[in-house]
Amino acid sequence: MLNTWLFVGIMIFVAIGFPAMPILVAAVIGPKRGNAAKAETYECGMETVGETWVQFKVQYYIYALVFLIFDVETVFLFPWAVAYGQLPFFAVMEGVIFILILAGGLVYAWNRGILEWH
Amino acid sequence: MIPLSWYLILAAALFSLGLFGVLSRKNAVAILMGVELMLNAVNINLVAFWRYSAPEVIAGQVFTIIVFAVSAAEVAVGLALVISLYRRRQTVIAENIDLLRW
Amino acid sequence: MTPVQIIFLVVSLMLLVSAFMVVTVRNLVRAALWLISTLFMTAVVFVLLDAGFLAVVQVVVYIGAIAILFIFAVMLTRRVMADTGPQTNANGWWVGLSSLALFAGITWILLGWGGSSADAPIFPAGLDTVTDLGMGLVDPNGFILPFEVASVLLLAALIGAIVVAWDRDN
Amino acid sequence: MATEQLIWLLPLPPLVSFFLIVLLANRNKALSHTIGIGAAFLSWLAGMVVFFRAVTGEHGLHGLGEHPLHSAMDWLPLGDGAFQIGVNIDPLSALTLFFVCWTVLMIFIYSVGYHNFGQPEGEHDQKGLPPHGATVTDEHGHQHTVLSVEPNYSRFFAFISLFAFGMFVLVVSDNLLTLFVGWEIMGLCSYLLIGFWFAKPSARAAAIKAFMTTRIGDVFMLLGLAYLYSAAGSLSYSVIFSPEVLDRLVHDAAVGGFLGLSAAGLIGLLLFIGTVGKSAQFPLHVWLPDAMEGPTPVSAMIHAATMVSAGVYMVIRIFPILAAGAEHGLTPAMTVMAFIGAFTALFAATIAVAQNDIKRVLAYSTISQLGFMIAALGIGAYVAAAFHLLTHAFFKALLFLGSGSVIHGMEHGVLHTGNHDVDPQDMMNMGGLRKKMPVTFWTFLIGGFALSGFPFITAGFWSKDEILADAWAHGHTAVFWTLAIAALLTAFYTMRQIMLTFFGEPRTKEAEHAHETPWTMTAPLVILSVFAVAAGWAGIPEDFPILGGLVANFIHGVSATLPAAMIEKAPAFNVIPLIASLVVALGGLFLGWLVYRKYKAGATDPVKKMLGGLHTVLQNKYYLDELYQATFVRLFNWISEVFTPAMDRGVIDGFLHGIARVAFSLGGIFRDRFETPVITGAADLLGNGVKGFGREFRGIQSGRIQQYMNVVLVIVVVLAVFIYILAQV
Amino acid sequence: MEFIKDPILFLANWLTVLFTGWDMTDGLITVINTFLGVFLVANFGMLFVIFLIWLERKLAARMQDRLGPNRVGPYGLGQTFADILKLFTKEDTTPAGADKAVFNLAPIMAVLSVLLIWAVVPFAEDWIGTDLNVGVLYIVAVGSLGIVATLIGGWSSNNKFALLGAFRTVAQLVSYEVPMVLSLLVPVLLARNMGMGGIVAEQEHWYSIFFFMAPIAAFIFFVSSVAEVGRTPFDLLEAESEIVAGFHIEYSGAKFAMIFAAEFLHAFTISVLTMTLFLGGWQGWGDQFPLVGWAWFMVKSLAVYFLVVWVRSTLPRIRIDHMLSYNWKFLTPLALVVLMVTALLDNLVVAQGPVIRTLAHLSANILIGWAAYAIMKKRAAQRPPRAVVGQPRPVARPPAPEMPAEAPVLEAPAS
Repeated sequence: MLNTWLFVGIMIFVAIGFPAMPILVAAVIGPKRGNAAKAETYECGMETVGETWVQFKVQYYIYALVFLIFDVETVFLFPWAVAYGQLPFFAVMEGVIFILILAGGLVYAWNRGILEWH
Repeated sequence: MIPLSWYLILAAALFSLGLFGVLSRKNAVAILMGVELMLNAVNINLVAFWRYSAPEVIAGQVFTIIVFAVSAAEVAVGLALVISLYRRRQTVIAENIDLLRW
Repeated sequence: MTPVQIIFLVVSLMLLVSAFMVVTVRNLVRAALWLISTLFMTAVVFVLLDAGFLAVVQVVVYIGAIAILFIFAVMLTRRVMADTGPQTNANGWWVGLSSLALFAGITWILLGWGGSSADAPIFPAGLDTVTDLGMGLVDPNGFILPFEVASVLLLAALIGAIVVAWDRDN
Repeated sequence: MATEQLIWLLPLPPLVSFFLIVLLANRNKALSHTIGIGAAFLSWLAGMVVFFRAVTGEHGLHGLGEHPLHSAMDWLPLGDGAFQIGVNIDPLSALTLFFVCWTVLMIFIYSVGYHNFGQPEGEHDQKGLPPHGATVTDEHGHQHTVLSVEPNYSRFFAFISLFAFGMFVLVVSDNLLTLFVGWEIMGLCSYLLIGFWFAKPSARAAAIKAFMTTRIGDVFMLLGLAYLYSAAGSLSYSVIFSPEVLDRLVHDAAVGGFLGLSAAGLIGLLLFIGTVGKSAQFPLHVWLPDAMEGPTPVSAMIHAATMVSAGVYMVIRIFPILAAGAEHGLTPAMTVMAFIGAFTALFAATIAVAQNDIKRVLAYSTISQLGFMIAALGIGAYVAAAFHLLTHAFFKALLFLGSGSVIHGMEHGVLHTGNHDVDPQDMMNMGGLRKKMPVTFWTFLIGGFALSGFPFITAGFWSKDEILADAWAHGHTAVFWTLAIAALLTAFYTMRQIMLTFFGEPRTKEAEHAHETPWTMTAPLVILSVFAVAAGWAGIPEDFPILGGLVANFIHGVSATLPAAMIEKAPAFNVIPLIASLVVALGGLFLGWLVYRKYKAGATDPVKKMLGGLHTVLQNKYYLDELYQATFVRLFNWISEVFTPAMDRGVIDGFLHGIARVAFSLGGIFRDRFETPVITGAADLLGNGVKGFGREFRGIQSGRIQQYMNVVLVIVVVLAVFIYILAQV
Repeated sequence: MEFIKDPILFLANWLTVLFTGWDMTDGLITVINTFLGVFLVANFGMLFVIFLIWLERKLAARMQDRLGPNRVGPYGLGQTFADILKLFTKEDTTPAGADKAVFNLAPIMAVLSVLLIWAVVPFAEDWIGTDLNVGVLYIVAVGSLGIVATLIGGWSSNNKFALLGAFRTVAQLVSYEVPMVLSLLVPVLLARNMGMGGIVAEQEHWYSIFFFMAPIAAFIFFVSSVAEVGRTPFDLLEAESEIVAGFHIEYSGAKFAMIFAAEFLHAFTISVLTMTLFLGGWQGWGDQFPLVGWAWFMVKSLAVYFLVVWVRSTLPRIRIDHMLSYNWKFLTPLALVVLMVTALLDNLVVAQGPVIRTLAHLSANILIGWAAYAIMKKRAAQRPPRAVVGQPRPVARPPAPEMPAEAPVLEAPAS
């Protein structure tokens, strides 16, 4: 069991090392002639106005919310799909009912006009 | 191999940390983060007991998945509450949210 | 000290450190990032417990969705770059003490409990937990009720959260 | 599909439609009633299939008793085994299912017309008030005021869908707990629907009154359920009605030897109190007349056909417990029931005589008819009670819908004349509607005759006759005569109502301009009137002269529901009760006709002339509401006004400040006694300490969640340590 | 010959023998072999990107009737190397007020999230990093790390455009993750298996290839993956015209190179995934030894990749509201329907033998697709035509009809 994950474990380190190495190398060999103007945040050459905090629409949160709910529900569905072979028809129906309830949320959000971009 | 107690102690520590966060943080969002930590501690316990008592009985994993669902629901609604609170009363500091005072 | 034990110790150390940062760090976005690290470490712990599916689900649900939601909420509710000042309320100290006491108490009891030194049974060969999970979830004598209730719960959460967070004016 | 699965699915469509309407369709009127009626139709279909499969099953109806259609599944896993819920169709529930399905479907359809679907929106209609009517301009440019559509149309269908769900759950459930669940769902819906026009203060008050009054009953019922569960270890019919359990219940005494009752007796009484609340028996009947504040379909559905019937259904259902150990005479519980039932029957009938509001008359007649059923059960006439439950559901639903149709027609007249202080519900304002609203008239006539038990044709006659026959046969003479008189009065006030409403000349302009209601309202009337006649034929006693056995007696099969030991065959035919019921029915009707045949507008009500002062007493319902108002309500108000503040200020604060004051005075005394700064300081310290304690004590409730959680944490830790120590020693 | 057929296995065995000769413990040997495997896979990914960048630029250029890079080396093959050299030797600046640690973390996480996917990609028969039994879900999980990378990258660089870009990105990514995951359920359901190896093995015959059984799911997966990568037409995240360059506006030098590489590798990765899940993976004609399988793998994935590039270089960028409603109101419901239909249908037809099964699924999919098309057409017909905002103004004003003779020549009419 663990051996199957060993690869992933090592992969994580390697996959961190791969990008990290060139970044370090670049940091070493790259020129360092920083000045205040360079450190300015880039806004098409204009002076930075105001602070970074931009007005953040609730809409983003709502999308993430719907996504979260769907994500969790699909997590329930994956085992169901894997075990599909051994399932009798009514068990399949249960899964479908599950999906239908899941769809109900989408319909509701649609009705409330959540899905339109404001 | 690893004795069960290691996992349980790990979970206990995580739980205590989460509890500390819940009780001591000012920001409501941070409080919810603490709650997440506590739920994770619970999950670790569940899975550990599943693994150490009877791996062929699936109940432990089912419990864990239900905990996932519950915590997802909790976060969704909790954060929504925090957000609407912020828009109505311009605060997310738990101590200022005391409408139900005597 | 078998390698597995070493791995476990390292992982749990990182887990606890990240958790500690979550509850103490001032900048909330950073706290959320530490939370992500905590959750990831928890996933690794699941792997160590031969619960690969749960580990993956942990990453999908917690890191993929919940953490994102947290970061969004933080950005919605405060000016992220400008959150300084103490983040803990008045009774932070003795709360810390009491939760420390709680931890100590639990640990003490655990060490006292005989079963805690139990060793894991050999993981049954050819045991496919995912399939069993799938079958158990829709088994009428099994967990069909939690299965369907979960979907209703999530539906309720979705609707509730939308109703709470969404008002017409935007 | 297997019948059992069908039974499981039967209640679901209304629930689904409730959620659909509330969540998705609540802005679209047509969609709402399509969903609602569609769901009701599905349930009706399922109900009919179940019913016919049940009665034509391989065991037939009589066999259905021993072999009910039953399936159960584990619900709550308990320590040992699990609490089972399930569905169960035996003759009784099959019968109930039959009329519930029909009435519910009819009322759903009726509501479409009643709430003026298709009419324009009223200009100043607002949600929570009955529609005031809309002004339209016809092609000639004339302004007309027409009925306007109900503003909360969708909400209404959502609510009655939920209600229907509750009723179906109650009927098909195989144990008392799920029955109670359905019961409470209906209680909620009753509250919501009586207060449907929540902007009317009277409706609000009525809703609260209904809810509270039925609560009283429900609390006792819950107690009864708990006791029954603890005594029998289950709530499934199959278990609690099994002979050995009943035997046990009979033979061990009630807790604390309460009134020397047996356990069965006490349980029976407690459950019966639930029925007293639900189906409005004396003294908890007060809510039902006020419930007429709701829309008429609600009155018809909840307060005539289904919900109040549910009370009777429940008490019929638990009859084995009530009758357990009745070998020697009646059990105490049954005696109580016989008394209350008979009394209510007569009492409500007398009140009904003096009412002028068309719906209130029907409300009181409902109470009185329910009294008939309770009384019938009280004297052990199980079948007769069930029979009357069936017939009454049909003709009372018919009557209510008819009255609704009449009111609707009158409202039309009111809108036409524009004179809004004419009460469209007052029978004194009606008259001569016979020609205006023919369909309503004929159906109402049938319903009225059924109610008053017009011989040989109508359903009411057969069921009432059976009750009287049983009463006579078992020699409960008092009950017999009481019910007979009640029946007489019933016939009288029914005829009075019909005469006042439909005969004679229109007594107001409004009555002249009343006219027939749309087909969505009249069609249900017609269908129901068929049942109001035909339902009776199912229960003609076999040994009845000539008519007996023409139609197979279906009703007696219901007795098969009972445990075999309790089944007793229908009493032999006896001529006296027959004559009695003939006399009371015809006599009452004749009297009514005689008195009201030439009643003119403005003339005082003949009944008033006859009864004089008594009439006012009756019209004010024996001043019972005033009595309750003066006693209970005042009492509780007084308690809440006097005690609670006293509790707060007097006791708690007084305690703290008192201590403070004592401390102060002590300090003062000391200071006076010996001028020593030490003592003074001590006293002040003490005083301030106590005052501070008071402040802190009050400050505990800070509304800060984290503080509360702190407290919880501390308590948990302390308890844990405590328990741990206990475990050690 | 053995070597030619399966060099990997050959080398692995040889190494094992060698190490045992140096009497190492088995565990250590496993670790070393695994490490080498990881190194191989990672290198394949990272180095292949260099070729991909060149390929994409060439293809895009050809499609847009340009030449593309052709100076450095033959066919401009060296162009990418030159770019890399340039990027690495550039100074990388960190904006003032940035959260430095997080700022550096973001590109690393970006690469990490893409590279980790390759751990479960089956290159050929038993050429697979590790055949996790939760492979598909693993891919989803790892992909979600990329979202976090984007978010923290945008946040940490203390730049409002970056933050805005990050929000948009995440909104798009999370939105399109829903239909993607739902469509992933279909092959899992058909294969009754979540492991990538298992899913490929299930599609051994031409008629059991999932593309024939679930074309719609394949389509949904492809589209939503393209959106996940955030390339045209879904590249609102770096809509230069609106938010300067998206979340990585502040990145320069090597870090930018890493983000860039991650994007390109991701683009290839999704074509590999589409190919593996729906087009039968490494399976193909010819006798099956891993090298042939690998060849098939490359051919098929490059074909899909060509499609990706094609889409990118032809379609315009869509508006954000279109992007969202296309996802929520078209892809997601469609995915739900397809999932339900497949679930119900397969249980009925699986007993009828593979060909019937495929046909049944195919026809069902065609039916659904047709229905969806009809509905969309109806909705489009209902939508009112968009109001014309303003008349297009000619840049050059036509000469005035008659010009006064004494008008000074130099004074042109002020335009």
